[in-house]
Amino acid sequence: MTTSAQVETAGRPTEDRLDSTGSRFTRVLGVMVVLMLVMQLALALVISPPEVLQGDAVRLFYLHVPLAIAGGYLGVGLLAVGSIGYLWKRTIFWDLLAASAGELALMFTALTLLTGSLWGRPVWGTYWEWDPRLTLTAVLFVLLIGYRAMRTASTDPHLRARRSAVIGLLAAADVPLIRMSVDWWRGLHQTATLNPLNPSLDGMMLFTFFFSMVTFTVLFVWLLVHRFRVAWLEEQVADRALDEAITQRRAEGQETQ
Amino acid sequence: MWRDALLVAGKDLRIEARSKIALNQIAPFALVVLLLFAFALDPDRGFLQEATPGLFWIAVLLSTLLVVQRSYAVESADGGRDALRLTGLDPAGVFLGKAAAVFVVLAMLEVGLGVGVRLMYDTSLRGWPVLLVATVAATTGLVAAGTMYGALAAGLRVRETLLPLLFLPVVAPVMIGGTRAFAAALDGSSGEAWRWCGLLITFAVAYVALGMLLFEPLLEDS
Amino acid sequence: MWRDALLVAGKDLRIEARSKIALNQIAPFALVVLLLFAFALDPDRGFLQEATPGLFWIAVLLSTLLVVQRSYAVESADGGRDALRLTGLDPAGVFLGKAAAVFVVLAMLEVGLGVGVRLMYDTSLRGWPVLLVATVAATTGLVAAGTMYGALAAGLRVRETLLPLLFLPVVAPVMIGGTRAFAAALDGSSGEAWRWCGLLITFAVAYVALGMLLFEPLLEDS
Amino acid sequence: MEPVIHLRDAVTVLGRFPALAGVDLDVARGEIVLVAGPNGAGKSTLLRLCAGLAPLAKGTGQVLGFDLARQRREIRRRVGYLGHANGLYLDLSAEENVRFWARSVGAPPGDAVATLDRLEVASRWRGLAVAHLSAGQRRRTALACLVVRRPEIWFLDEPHTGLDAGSRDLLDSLVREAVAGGATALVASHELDRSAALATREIRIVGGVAGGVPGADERSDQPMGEC
Amino acid sequence: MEPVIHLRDAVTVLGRFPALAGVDLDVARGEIVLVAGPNGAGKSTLLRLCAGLAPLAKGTGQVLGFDLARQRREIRRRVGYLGHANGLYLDLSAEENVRFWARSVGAPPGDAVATLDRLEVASRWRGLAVAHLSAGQRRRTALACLVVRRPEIWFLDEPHTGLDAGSRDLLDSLVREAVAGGATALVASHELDRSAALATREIRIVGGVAGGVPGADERSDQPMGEC
Ligand code: HEM
Ligand SMILES: Nc1ncnc2c1ncn2[C@@H]1O[C@H](COP(=O)(O)OP(=O)(O)OP(=O)(O)O)[C@@H](O)[C@H]1O
Ligand SMILES: Nc1ncnc2c1ncn2[C@@H]1O[C@H](COP(=O)(O)OP(=O)(O)OP(=O)(O)O)[C@@H](O)[C@H]1O
Ligand SMILES: [Mg+2]
Ligand SMILES: [Mg+2]
Repeated sequence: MTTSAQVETAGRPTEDRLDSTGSRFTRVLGVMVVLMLVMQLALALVISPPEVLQGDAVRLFYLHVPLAIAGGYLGVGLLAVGSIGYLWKRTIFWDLLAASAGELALMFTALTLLTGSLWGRPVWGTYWEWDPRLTLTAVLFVLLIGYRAMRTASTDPHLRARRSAVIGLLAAADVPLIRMSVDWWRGLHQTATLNPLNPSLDGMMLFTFFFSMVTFTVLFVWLLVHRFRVAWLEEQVADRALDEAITQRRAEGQETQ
Repeated sequence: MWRDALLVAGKDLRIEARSKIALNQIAPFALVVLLLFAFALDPDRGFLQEATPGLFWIAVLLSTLLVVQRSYAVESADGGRDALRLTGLDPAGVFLGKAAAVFVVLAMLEVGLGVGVRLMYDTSLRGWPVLLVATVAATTGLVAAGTMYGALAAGLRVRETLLPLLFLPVVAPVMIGGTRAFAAALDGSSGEAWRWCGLLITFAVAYVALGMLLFEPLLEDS
Repeated sequence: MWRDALLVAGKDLRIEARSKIALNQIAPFALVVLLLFAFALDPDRGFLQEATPGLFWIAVLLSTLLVVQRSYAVESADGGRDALRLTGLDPAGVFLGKAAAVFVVLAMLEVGLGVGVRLMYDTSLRGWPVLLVATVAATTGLVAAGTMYGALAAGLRVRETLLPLLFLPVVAPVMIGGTRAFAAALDGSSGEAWRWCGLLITFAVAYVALGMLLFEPLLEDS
Repeated sequence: MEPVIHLRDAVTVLGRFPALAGVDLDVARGEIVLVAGPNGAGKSTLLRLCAGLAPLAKGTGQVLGFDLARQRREIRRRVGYLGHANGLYLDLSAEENVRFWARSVGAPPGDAVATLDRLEVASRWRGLAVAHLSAGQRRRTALACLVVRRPEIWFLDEPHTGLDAGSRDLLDSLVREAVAGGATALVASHELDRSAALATREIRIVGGVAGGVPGADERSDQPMGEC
Repeated sequence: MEPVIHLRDAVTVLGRFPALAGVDLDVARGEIVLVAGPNGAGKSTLLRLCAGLAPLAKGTGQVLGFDLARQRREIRRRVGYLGHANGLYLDLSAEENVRFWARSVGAPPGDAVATLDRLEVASRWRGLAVAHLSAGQRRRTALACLVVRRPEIWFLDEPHTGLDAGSRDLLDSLVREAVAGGATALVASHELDRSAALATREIRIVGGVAGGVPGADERSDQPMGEC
């Protein structure tokens, strides 16, 4: 295994520094994320009032919904964008974007399921219900697992990129279904509350909610940038390892002659 | 494209006619699934009748999996999995051809299964036009999705296990749609049944289109 | 015999550790099956809770099928399906070894699945000792039967489709026994549960014995 | 005249391994090129690259004037490739396999039968499922599938494998005929004496790069050197 | 001395076809027998029969003193067979494959490494999954799996297939060594010149029956005849 330090001394100039996945921008972003998370927790757990019907259980709202939206829309959306980009341009950049987004989407979806279940216990009296939105979210979770399974199924980067792009694209089709499911099937799950004109949300709650949304979006972006850069650097290391390997491979011939 | 599709479909059906896998093995398998699940899910007839559409579609789904698996197994049985790529046939044609062959096999299977269900669970076939439309649409969707995911898994050493994993969640909507459409039709509420048919047709059209578009990169790769 | 069994089991587990099929593909597949059935069988909770044991065992059953398929696919992946015969290992040992490897994989899977069921269907785990015994016995039976039928189907070009057909009917008793034992245990009637365990244990012992006896002619044939 | 195969610094990566590490190659129409080299040198990969089956990771390449990176389907439909594996449909008979390939290029139906006759596919096993054929019979069937397409370039990867003496001679004459008719052939082989007699030029692949003619050291290992 | 292989009127039926139609054969310890004959003659079937892999439908046969009809397992554990297919575990590395075969006969662990060294399995691909190896590298691995078992009879079905010049020589010397150490070998091959140099005796199979030495007509087809 070539470490990043060795690669750097190998002396090929690039604009990327190889000793960290951060940059000024991401560090600032990181500090921001931490601060925002602290504030968000304060807002969600302490400052905002309990709800009339749900009591303190409503506090999961500020966790659950942003997670669902960041994972489902942002994550899967970028997965779809990356997949289309790859199929169109055939460059590794898009593949890595899709891969990073897919991985984070998997994580966020898992957390959505978890927070949703935890919320469901006090509110619906059950952890799980075969409600369309819940089920389709579980399906999305499995689709994302399938996406990852494909990524581990082959070591050939091109084959993997092509096939997982197709899978990513097809998996993304589940998200509109999740969105529409509450309207089409009328299960247990809330229909859209994200209506600015909705008067049922009191001012502090509304603010907390929007703040949570922003926080989790920024968190997602921050994680994505890092995940992507890790993948990108891995790719570059592999690229340099390839140059190295080509040299070695050529030397194979010299030895035998 | 149509010529290529015909060629591929003809080849696949000929192989099927030779080996008679669908008849001798997959059809009995589907029946076994019906029976077995009836066992597992409480042998209480009253409930079973309600669950009949679900069981029918589960049996069809698992059979589709086997038919698709077989359809790609014949491509790489002799070690080389390059044949279809080497022929230089039109990818959309290859997709349509393979899907058509799978469809034919599956349609025959469904007829047999339908008769089986009819006899075993004593279901009446009210509202058959909507049943027919729902069946054709759902089958088309299953077949198109199956053919695509079959190609996605083909050639990987892990294909036997990867295919079900990829395929089953994707066709969940077909399962729901098919089950609900059947249930509604058998209940006599054909209006609702037609609405579910709409979903099934949308799915089928979407997947056929996607397949024709996306099959190229799948055949392309090495 | 034991040495041979160890050798074969070690080899199979090493291949599994290399390819991580069970973890990456079969486990998610089992989850998908759970989800899918929940769809197909009407999302009515009252019934689902009753059907939980059945669903658990159906998922285990289908996973067993995949694990067994995979276990024999690795034997003939490289064209030759003679390796195990050529080694001259003791057939009973080969049987035990392959079965042990499948058992290990399946046991891990069941733990995962059990947790999944526990969460998804909100089942409480009353009477866990009998549950544990029933699970081990049923799994042993499934694995022993699967390993035998896998060998029967192995090497035939039609194995993907033949195996399910042969295997599913044979393990119907395990399905019933497992389901009933679970249902009884969860209902709190552990007396009945133990009686079903008896059936499962009988089946397991019978199939392990049969496997050790009959594996010789299975390996033998050309 | 423009070369039918033109590679510059072509790299093919399998997994993460550069099976081809920068190959330069020009082949003119009508040549029969023997590709020699030790095991694992990259001969098969080179043939697969040129046939549009393996990806081009770096460098440039044209085959029959088509770009190897972007127009692989155009290339594939014009070339024939016989690999280590035969890639036949085991449930179909030899004849049906050949018919399928014939129809894939729109060849007239008579061609299939003519090719089978030419390759001396005996009527006893012409209709037998390929699964039941012997190694050499399969190889001959695979060869017939290639011949019936009348490809412009023949990529033959150890084509003599499994063939008996008569079929080997037949294969050589088939290649010579095709080349006389305007085709080109690349033959990877370890049976250097037989292949050298067939080839008009030899290249040697070692460590994923193309060298010149094979060194004398390898030839002397052959029984021919001793006779 | 009792022959290690003794067949009388042996018939093997594959499907409904008598691939061997009454073979008489005696092989003494220490012989290297070349089995020649055209494609589909029954060479592979003969080797599989003697290795205890194909069934004996009629006639009688003993191998190493064990009956071919009833004691096939005893035979199998004492012989080595290299077929057209390699039968390796694709997910395991070359080294792990060899270790598995070594342990199957209870050979000491050091043997596996020694054999790999002997077969010049380079360390680059020794630990690589067999799925990623080239045709010749796989063949060498399969050969190592055979060698490590120290079988009493070596059944080699076209063993030179895919091997490069160096490995071919290595294979020949391995066979000679083994035979010097008390083993026996049956080699089916179409590379008559190379194999004839190795063999101490030749038999010819045509149409499922064993004839005498090969006719001169076939040999003259080889380039060697021309030199
Ligand atoms: C395991 C259980 C749950 C899952 C898988 C789940 C899933 C989701 C998903 C995917 C979304 C985003 C969909 C979208 O906005 O289009 C969402 C939003 C939401 N969820 Fe849940 N949820 C679960 C439980 C709950 C519970 C128990 C509640 C409260 C009673 C709840 C309330 C909400 C609300 C209010 C939204 C925002 C709706 C909107 O603005 O569109 N969820 N959930
Ligand atoms: N995924 C991979 N990882 C590492 N190395 C690989 C991978 N795939 C292929 N290789 C290597 O690439 C080379 C492929 O060579 P190729 O099959 O072209 O050889 P060849 O010249 O045809 O050899 P042979 O004469 O044995 O057929 C081999 O050395 C093989 O070990
Ligand atoms: N099921 C079957 N039905 C009819 N014929 C069969 C069947 N199985 C095998 N055969 C025939 O039996 C013969 C098997 O021969 P075998 O494989 O031993 O040939 P071989 O001498 O090794 O040939 P090669 O040199 O091509 O490897 C072939 O002619 C084949 O066509
Ligand atoms: Mg090669
Ligand atoms: Mg043979």
